[in-house]
Amino acid sequence: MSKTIILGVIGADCHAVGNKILDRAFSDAGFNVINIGVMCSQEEFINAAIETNADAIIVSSLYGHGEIDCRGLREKCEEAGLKDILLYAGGNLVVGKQDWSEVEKRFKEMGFNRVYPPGTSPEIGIKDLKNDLGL
Amino acid sequence: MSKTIILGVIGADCHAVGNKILDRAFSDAGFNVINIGVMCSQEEFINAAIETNADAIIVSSLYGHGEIDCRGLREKCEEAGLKDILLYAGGNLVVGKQDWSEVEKRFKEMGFNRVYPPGTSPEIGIKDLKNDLGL
Amino acid sequence: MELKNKKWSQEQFFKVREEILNHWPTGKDVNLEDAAEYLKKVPEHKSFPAKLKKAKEEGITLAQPRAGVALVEDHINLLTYLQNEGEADLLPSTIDSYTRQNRYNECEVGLEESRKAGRSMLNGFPAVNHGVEGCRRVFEAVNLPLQARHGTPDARLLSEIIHASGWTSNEGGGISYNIPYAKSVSLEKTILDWQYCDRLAGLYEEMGISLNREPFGPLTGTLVPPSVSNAVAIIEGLLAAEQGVRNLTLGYGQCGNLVQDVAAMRALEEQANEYFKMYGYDVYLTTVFHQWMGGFPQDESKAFGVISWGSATAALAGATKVIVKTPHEAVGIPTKEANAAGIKATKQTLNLLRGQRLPMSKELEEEIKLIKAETKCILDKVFEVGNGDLAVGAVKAFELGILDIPFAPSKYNAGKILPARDNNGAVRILEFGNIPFTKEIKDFHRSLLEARAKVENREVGFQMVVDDIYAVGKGFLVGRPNL
Amino acid sequence: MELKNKKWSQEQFFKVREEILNHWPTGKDVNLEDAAEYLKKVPEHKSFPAKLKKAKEEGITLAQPRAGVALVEDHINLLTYLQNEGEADLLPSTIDSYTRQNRYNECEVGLEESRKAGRSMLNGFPAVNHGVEGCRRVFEAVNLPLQARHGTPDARLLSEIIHASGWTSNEGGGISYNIPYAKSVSLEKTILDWQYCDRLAGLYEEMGISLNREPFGPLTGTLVPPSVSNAVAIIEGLLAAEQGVRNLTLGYGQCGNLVQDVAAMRALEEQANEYFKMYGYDVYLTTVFHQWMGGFPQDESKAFGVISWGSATAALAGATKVIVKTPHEAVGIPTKEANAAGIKATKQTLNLLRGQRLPMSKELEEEIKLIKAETKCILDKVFEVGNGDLAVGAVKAFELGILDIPFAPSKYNAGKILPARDNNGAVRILEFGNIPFTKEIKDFHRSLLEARAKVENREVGFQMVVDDIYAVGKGFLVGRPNL
Repeated sequence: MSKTIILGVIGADCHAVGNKILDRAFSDAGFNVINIGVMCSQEEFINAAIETNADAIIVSSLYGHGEIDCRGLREKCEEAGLKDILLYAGGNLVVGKQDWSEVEKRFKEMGFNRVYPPGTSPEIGIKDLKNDLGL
Repeated sequence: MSKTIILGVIGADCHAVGNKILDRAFSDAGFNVINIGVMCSQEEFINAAIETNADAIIVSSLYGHGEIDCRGLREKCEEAGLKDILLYAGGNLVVGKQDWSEVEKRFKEMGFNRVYPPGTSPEIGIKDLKNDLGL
Repeated sequence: MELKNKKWSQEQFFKVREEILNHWPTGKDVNLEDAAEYLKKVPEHKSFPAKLKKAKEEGITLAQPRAGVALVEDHINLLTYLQNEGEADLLPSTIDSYTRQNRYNECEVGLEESRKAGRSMLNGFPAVNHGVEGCRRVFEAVNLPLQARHGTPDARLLSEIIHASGWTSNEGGGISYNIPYAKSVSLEKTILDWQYCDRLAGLYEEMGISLNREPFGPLTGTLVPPSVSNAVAIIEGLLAAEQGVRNLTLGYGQCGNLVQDVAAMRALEEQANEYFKMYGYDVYLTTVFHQWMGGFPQDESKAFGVISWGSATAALAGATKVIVKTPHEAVGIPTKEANAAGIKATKQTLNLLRGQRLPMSKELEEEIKLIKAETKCILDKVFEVGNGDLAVGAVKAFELGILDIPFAPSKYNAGKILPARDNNGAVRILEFGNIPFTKEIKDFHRSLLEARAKVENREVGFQMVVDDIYAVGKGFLVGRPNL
Repeated sequence: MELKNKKWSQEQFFKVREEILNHWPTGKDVNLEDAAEYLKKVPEHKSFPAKLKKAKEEGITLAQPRAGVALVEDHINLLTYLQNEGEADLLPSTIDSYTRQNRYNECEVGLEESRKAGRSMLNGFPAVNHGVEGCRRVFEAVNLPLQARHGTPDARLLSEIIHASGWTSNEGGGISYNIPYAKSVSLEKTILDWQYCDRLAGLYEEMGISLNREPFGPLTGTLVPPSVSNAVAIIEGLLAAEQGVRNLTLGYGQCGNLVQDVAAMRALEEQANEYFKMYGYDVYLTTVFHQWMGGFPQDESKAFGVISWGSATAALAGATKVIVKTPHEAVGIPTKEANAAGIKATKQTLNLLRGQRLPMSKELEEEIKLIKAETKCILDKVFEVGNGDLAVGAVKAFELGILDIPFAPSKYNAGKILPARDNNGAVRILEFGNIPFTKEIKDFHRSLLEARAKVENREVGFQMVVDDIYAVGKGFLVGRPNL
């Protein structure tokens, strides 16, 4: 059975190009992609995940506000009953050029399972997701 | 009375453009320029200085071997009786990008009165020379 | 209010204005008379229109960075650094993304967090929250003309505040700051809201104060065919002119093929002037060229290559100014040093090329002709569906896919056209959706893409598009299958 | 031996060779048969002629750095770094200045001091001192074609050693490695000595081994008018071909005006091929474009701008390869990181421009015509004063100032011509000395310089030349009086 993922760009971020590419790449890899598009609130991610009984939420953030926008997402997922859902984040997550291991650490502490630096090819996320879902 | 300077490019260095520019600039500034051209040995500088009773020797080195080429010039000047002659050096004096203050220090220890980094405008050398010669 | 391409009456404008100035507490400090007096004292070297005019007359290209951080003091430090160390010719204030969504409360949070964290937690300068007082502090601290650069669908309060603060240029437009920047804001609304911003600039113009307006040329910045962005630029220019704007900068984002890029810039300037003349507007037109807006290589040396090539194209195209990228582009918002480095590489290239232009050739002439013909196809249809009203026509044209911007997030965009590069790297169209090109033009695009497909030994298709998007990150313009 | 443009007999060659191999102890390890066997095993991806041919056929431009340090291990580290991190397409070994003067004893001192100091005290790789053994170690450690780049008036022993070590290209020529590199070495001698180097390459060619030879195009690299360097390149190409060289790369150093630079490259390739055909030589010709050889800005970001613009010009000119500068250019010999950075910026620009060429225009066509006409004026006269013998003619032409290279250190150069830029930055001639141009051409140059002088509100004169030399260090191409 095909696994369902929620794909979207969080916050006030309107970068749509990568979103359209990820949509196609994950779809081609056999996932059932629910693409909620750009400028999504945490609630929109969570509602979409509940409605579709999703296996993972893949959050993009390209505009540097990712740290503020993603804070509390894991907690809200748990409150909403999405206990074991996989949370991935990727893009230009923070403002400015920062040490990547620091950024990764902060996002992992916020409850993200996987965190990706800028310019990561979709294939890497797909491989990780298949792995994490035991496919 | 016009002061005489010996101008030349030391060692196996054939960079002629700056030499021609310096010749013109120092001449225009009123100096009697004896330009011995490129690829000059220490002896050629010293012989020219003795012959013309010069007040200063201005050594260019653009090709990075300046440190080897200039070593011992002050001592040879003294042996030849050029006791108080001013020695200036400038150009790309060493191989590679090195801390300038270190380079300057090494050349001053070698007996050079003034040492100039790459890209120095001729006007600066002219001003210093006038100063050092009490003009 | 009914949308029409007609200059707002004073009554209309001031009625809306009253409401706008109450959107956030800083609005109450905006006073039109006081602002006009302040603007009249702006010296020539800090005026956008004056500096652009001088550059155009001398045939030189000015360099302008993007830059903005949360706090006033930090923002001043950043801008003065770019001015003094970076040798920028024009200064920006890039506005943060919350302000762009009018979420001023969230800006407050961002400001608070920035103070605590000791680094900017906002991706730009929240000009509305800082108000006239903060924005004037910035203006007074710098020695160059200052412009707001953002992506704000409803920039009415923002525009009031920045102009009242001596910022003599405002980027944006009802289409260009909606379709690429919003998901579900109606075009009627954003065109009306930008008529307000244009009318505001027009009002100052009537008071003898010249302000510059700059529609955002590159749109999504990703494989946008020149005729599509030129059509939008000309529409926004005409809409602004109707509201009394007299100083306009129209823009275009680098696609990467030299002949196409130069052709696009020349076509844009010539055709826009033709339309202004046709409709009786007296506009002083300058142009802006945006360095590569797509993916950047991670490696900084390679990024310098991309930046410099954009600068060279801007110079050869005779752009009045160029918007500069930085060697940190691939990793996010740059440090001030990286930003300055981008400007310096740009200025060096511009200076070396000063006075040089791409000479006219058969290829350039034909590309200009093609872009103009395509743009006219679109504009004719926009006027037609609007029954002669450009504002109404623009809204309908997006509904019908006559205007259609690739990769835009807005649900008001049809999203049916699909662009791809031809074998020389020029952007062509693979699927036309409802773009009203003639059959001859469509066949020409198709033949160019078929020629590429043949070289690459594959079919014309979506994978070409994906490959083209990833290509520059990998160092190439055309996404060949073997990269 | 009497100088003539005539293929050396085996007897002549081997007689001289015996002496040459005794110039320094490492000479005795050079064995022609052993070398031929070694060269026959060079794989295609490490062969200069093969890689250049592939690039030419695919229409791409290859990037080659300059690099050389004293010790073999350090040199290998440097080259492999430029290969792996810098993504170079072709590798050099820049030879140190003592070797260039055949002062091998001083190289020994430099080697000793380098070992002691832990850093290279030589400005290049002393290939003769390292001998075939050391040079082969370098060749075997890298994965790309390897070329000696130097500036050696008498490179006979050096050429023997590097070719015997698998290095499949050798830069230099009897004129281009004398006049800009020596003070008082006669042209008769250097042309004879380079006939030896060419004959050596020709001998290998006759044994079925293809070696590349590359006359040094930019000469003094400072305001050299294109027709002057093209004339020298064509003469050296013809001299090499006579000795049996079949694979030639002719070069040109960037002057900075796009149309002139592209015209110079096209004129060079077309005209050289015409002369090869006219004189019955079967030569596979490729071209090399040298990025800006004059003063560089100190600032590294600005240097990237200069580097990238050179790369763009190389691509638009369709050069087979480009010689790369580094962001450390203004301060001396670069670190390996800076060297790699220069290559990466170059490659990025080349890749973005892959396949793009400057389209033919009236301006380009006329510039090509002008350069060819000027070059023909010079070459006709060279043949004339040599009574049909090109080697004799070249020597006489320098004596008479028919060939005259600006800013050259050699006393065998007349040094009477004075170049300056026109208002578009193209290099023109201010004082012609004895360059045998027609009156029409001279008047044309003069009119262009007068046009610049008028813009700058000053007289045409030497100060323009000085200003032009300093200009790029200050960021500009044309040395305007107010910089």
